[in-house]
Amino acid sequence: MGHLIPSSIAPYVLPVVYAVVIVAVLPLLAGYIVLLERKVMADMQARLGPMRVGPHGLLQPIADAVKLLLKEDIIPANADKLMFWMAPLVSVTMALLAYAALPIGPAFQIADLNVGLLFILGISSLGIYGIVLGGWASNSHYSLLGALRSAAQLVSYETAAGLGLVSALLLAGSLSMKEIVQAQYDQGTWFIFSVPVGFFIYMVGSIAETNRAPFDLPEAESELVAGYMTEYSGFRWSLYFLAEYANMIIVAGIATTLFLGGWLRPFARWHDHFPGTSLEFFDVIPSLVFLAAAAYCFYLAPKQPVQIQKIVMAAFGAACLLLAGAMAAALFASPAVMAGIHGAFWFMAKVVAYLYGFLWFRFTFPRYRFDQLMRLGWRFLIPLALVNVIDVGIAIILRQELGWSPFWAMLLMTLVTLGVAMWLASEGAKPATTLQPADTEI
Amino acid sequence: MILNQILFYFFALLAIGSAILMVTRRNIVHSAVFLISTLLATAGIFLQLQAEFLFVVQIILYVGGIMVLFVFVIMLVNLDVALRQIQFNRQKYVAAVLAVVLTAQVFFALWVVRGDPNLTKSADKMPVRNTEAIGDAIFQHYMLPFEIASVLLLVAMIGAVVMAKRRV
Amino acid sequence: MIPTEAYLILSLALFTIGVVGVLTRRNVIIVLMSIELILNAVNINLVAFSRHFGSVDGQVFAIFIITDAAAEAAIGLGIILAFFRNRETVLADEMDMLKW
Amino acid sequence: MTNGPTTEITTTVLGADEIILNMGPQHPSTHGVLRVKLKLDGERVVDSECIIGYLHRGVEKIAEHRSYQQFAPYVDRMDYVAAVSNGLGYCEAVEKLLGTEAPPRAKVVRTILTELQRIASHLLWLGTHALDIGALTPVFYCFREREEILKIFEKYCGARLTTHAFRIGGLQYETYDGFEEDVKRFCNDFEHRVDEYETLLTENRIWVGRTKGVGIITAADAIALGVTGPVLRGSGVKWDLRKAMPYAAYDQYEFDIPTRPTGDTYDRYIVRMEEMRQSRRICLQAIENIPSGPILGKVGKVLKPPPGEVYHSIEAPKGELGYYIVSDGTTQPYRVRVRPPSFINLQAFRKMAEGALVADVVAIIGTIDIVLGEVDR
Repeated sequence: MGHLIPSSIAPYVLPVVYAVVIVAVLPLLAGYIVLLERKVMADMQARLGPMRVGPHGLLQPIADAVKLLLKEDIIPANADKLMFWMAPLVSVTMALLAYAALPIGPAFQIADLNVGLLFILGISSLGIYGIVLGGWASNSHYSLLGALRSAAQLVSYETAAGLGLVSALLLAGSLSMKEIVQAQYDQGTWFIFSVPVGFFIYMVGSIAETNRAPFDLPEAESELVAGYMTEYSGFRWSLYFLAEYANMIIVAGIATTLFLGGWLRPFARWHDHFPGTSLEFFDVIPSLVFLAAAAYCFYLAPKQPVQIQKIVMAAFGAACLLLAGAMAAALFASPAVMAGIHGAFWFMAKVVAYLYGFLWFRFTFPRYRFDQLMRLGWRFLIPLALVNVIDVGIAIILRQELGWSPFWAMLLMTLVTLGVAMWLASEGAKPATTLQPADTEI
Repeated sequence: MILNQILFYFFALLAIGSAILMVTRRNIVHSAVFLISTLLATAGIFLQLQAEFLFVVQIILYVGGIMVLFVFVIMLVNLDVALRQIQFNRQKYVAAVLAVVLTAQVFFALWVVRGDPNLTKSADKMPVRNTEAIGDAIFQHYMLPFEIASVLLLVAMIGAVVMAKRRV
Repeated sequence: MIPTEAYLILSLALFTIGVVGVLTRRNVIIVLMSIELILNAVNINLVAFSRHFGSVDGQVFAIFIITDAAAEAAIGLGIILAFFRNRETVLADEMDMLKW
Repeated sequence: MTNGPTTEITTTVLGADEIILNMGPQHPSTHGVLRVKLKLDGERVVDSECIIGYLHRGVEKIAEHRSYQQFAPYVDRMDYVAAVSNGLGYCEAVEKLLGTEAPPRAKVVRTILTELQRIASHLLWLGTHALDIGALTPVFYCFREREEILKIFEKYCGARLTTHAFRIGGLQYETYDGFEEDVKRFCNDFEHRVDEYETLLTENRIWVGRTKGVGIITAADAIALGVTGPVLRGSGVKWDLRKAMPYAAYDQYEFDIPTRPTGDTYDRYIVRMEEMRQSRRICLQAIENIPSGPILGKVGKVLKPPPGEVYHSIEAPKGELGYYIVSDGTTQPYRVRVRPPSFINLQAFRKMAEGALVADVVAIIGTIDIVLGEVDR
């Protein structure tokens, strides 16, 4: 391929292809995450969920997309037209832009910046302008209040989440996403096991940042109708929706990269620690997963009531079979290709697992009140994150200067952090009983 | 490097255009949006100058932090009547004179040093790992200013809290 | 390679626009935003010279200036909020009392 | 949500003055067409006013132009989520006016159905209340069990919601075959189901944080405002008409009256959860021995009560439901006055909402458990 393309633009070809793929695939992916959410929700709530469009609702995302595109596009009479038009675009652009530095597998990354993590954090924090400006431009008090709440919440929890990430960064010693994953490979453990408290803080912070339940106050239906999206409809609304789900994937991607070992296979260095034994069957798992999915699809296909649904179900089965084949074929390809494809699989699997946690929280917990949310952020998470950073620093010193084994150093300091967490929680429980809400301004 | 030049002129024009719009818009929210656009363009300039860390700092701190604060306050104090008030005072001649003087001063400075080979050529020995270099500089040579800056921030934080609190 | 002069002229343009904004606008928030613009122009200079001399000192100072800008914005906006709460205005020339 | 809530903000958001915020009558969490006008200081409620009447249908006036039997279906439409209880109150009031009583078998069946209805009503309350506070899942669990109860109603009298299950003087229908088994099966399952809701909510930190200390009303205030039902019992007053002035067959069964001391939203939640358990207990006792015999006492086809007046009240799921009927000796009542529990309980809203946050208002509306059909009549 190299000689077909002038050398001056050759380095840009692959990133552009990746960018196009991401922009094209992401809306579909977001649609299927919505379907997953509805199916998981239905399962947790003792019902079936979408069943009508396609077998088991498998084509529901497409129907939803078509519906949203065809809906009437309403702009309120007194809205600020330009801002109203621009705000969802800002949201979705920033959400998509952040994918530029997110590595989905060792080979699949648009740009490996040496400040990659900061870039993702910075860009995705810009999405807030879409929310604030949209809420303001709608010229509705519910929208504006929702937008302001969103801004306050995002700014508060960004701090906590960022400090949660710092603890992993201390271990990794780099801001480049690739080097962070490499560091986890070299140290032989995912950082979730080294700094579990940091992971917990980031998880809570990321749920709050993406405005998901139990922190979904900006969209609190029972109080603010739909928050900043109240006046939006049709395509613009779907852009906000897309941005929200794209951001969820981003935060899941960050957590996966920093804490869950990125694209690394579970027990990636088993053979180093226990020479002679082998866990190579982990390499077969991707194929087996898709094979199982395909088998399930083929098993369900004849049971569908309508001919077309049988065909669609079988088609989904065939697609899974194809993926299983690809995964199996990758085993016999060159090591680079194999690492790329299987890396992407493990990465996506971890992202989905993380997102499943999001959904689980959403359907289990009631919603926080605004002052409780702020108190949790400022009085619990941020102090805890600071203590955690210091403790991880001490653990590193113990390891490097005093020659402790990483396991004992981390264990000791994690226990210290947990002790602080207990103390903070018991302190936090005191004012809550006397009902003295913080002096909230909005 | 043609790409480099395109990037520079694109970001420079974006910055200047947005800055002019920011100063002239009646609607304060539009002003804020154009200032954000200027700051983002500046961030682009930083990137083009290979100051990656500063590029990210500019986005996270300036655009994602300070400007969010601005927008927040604007929305809290945004009165509908404000739009109908006169937005400009009568100092435009002072401003024009000052602008001309400033411009003249810089061009004079440039004219004085014209032909100096030092100005046109530029060092290419920038450290490759920008973030690490800045970290070294801050925590080794500029430790005291760094600490002072953190005290400044603490003071600012306390001041802002006291100021924004309700009347006691 | 872009000459350093180009950055200086860009910085000058932003600085001048900022000065004009500070002098001509009545709204204190826009005055504050113009000051941010001025600080930003300074940052461009610092970073340009940092590249010019091949050292990161200029960038470090730019970071300090951003810190300063954050402090200034927090205090300035705090004052504006306090003022607005008392006088219901954000116009500079209506701030004509020494005490309220 | 095109017909969305409207807001009037009289001053600026940040002004030192108070804001008037108008919630409803179209608002996702006012449980119908309640309109609440809130005077806010920041997010704190300074004062509030409930504006009702959007669902007024003149039920009491209609009664004056219907015969006693004809009016019976109308009472189902007041508290439409607890139609059976409404019917019981009305039938017993008219029976008292006539000086008759329902036969023992009818009384027991009435008790069972009313207690099932209490469970159904509390389930609906729990689901929607949890939904208001942001818990998405309990509502589906609650509706699953409520569905079982509604199925029993449907099998018994053909209707699910506005059942018109009872007749003046007893029952219209004999219980269907398998009624006992259905009720027993439901009661046996239900024990674990209540535990299931409790695992989701009772010790959930967020739930406790959202409900503890919110919407407090003291026992003295509650009594002064005439509040009844779980709201009163949540404030520590042990008052239940089923024990205090037994009606139907309640004097035959053993059950406890749950109370809680502080009178906040959490206590009312605990009281209602416990009441569901007690209702189940009553059902289980009643279903064990339903006396045989007639189901309809001797009342004529045309009811002409002697001139006079009567007040009869029962413990409906939401509180004391009273009927005051004046007869002038004709076939139609001279005046019917209903004392709906939610209408009276709603008066406690202002007291509860004082000093609360806007987000708490939603919880407080939910915890009073109002049905606008009953408030507005």
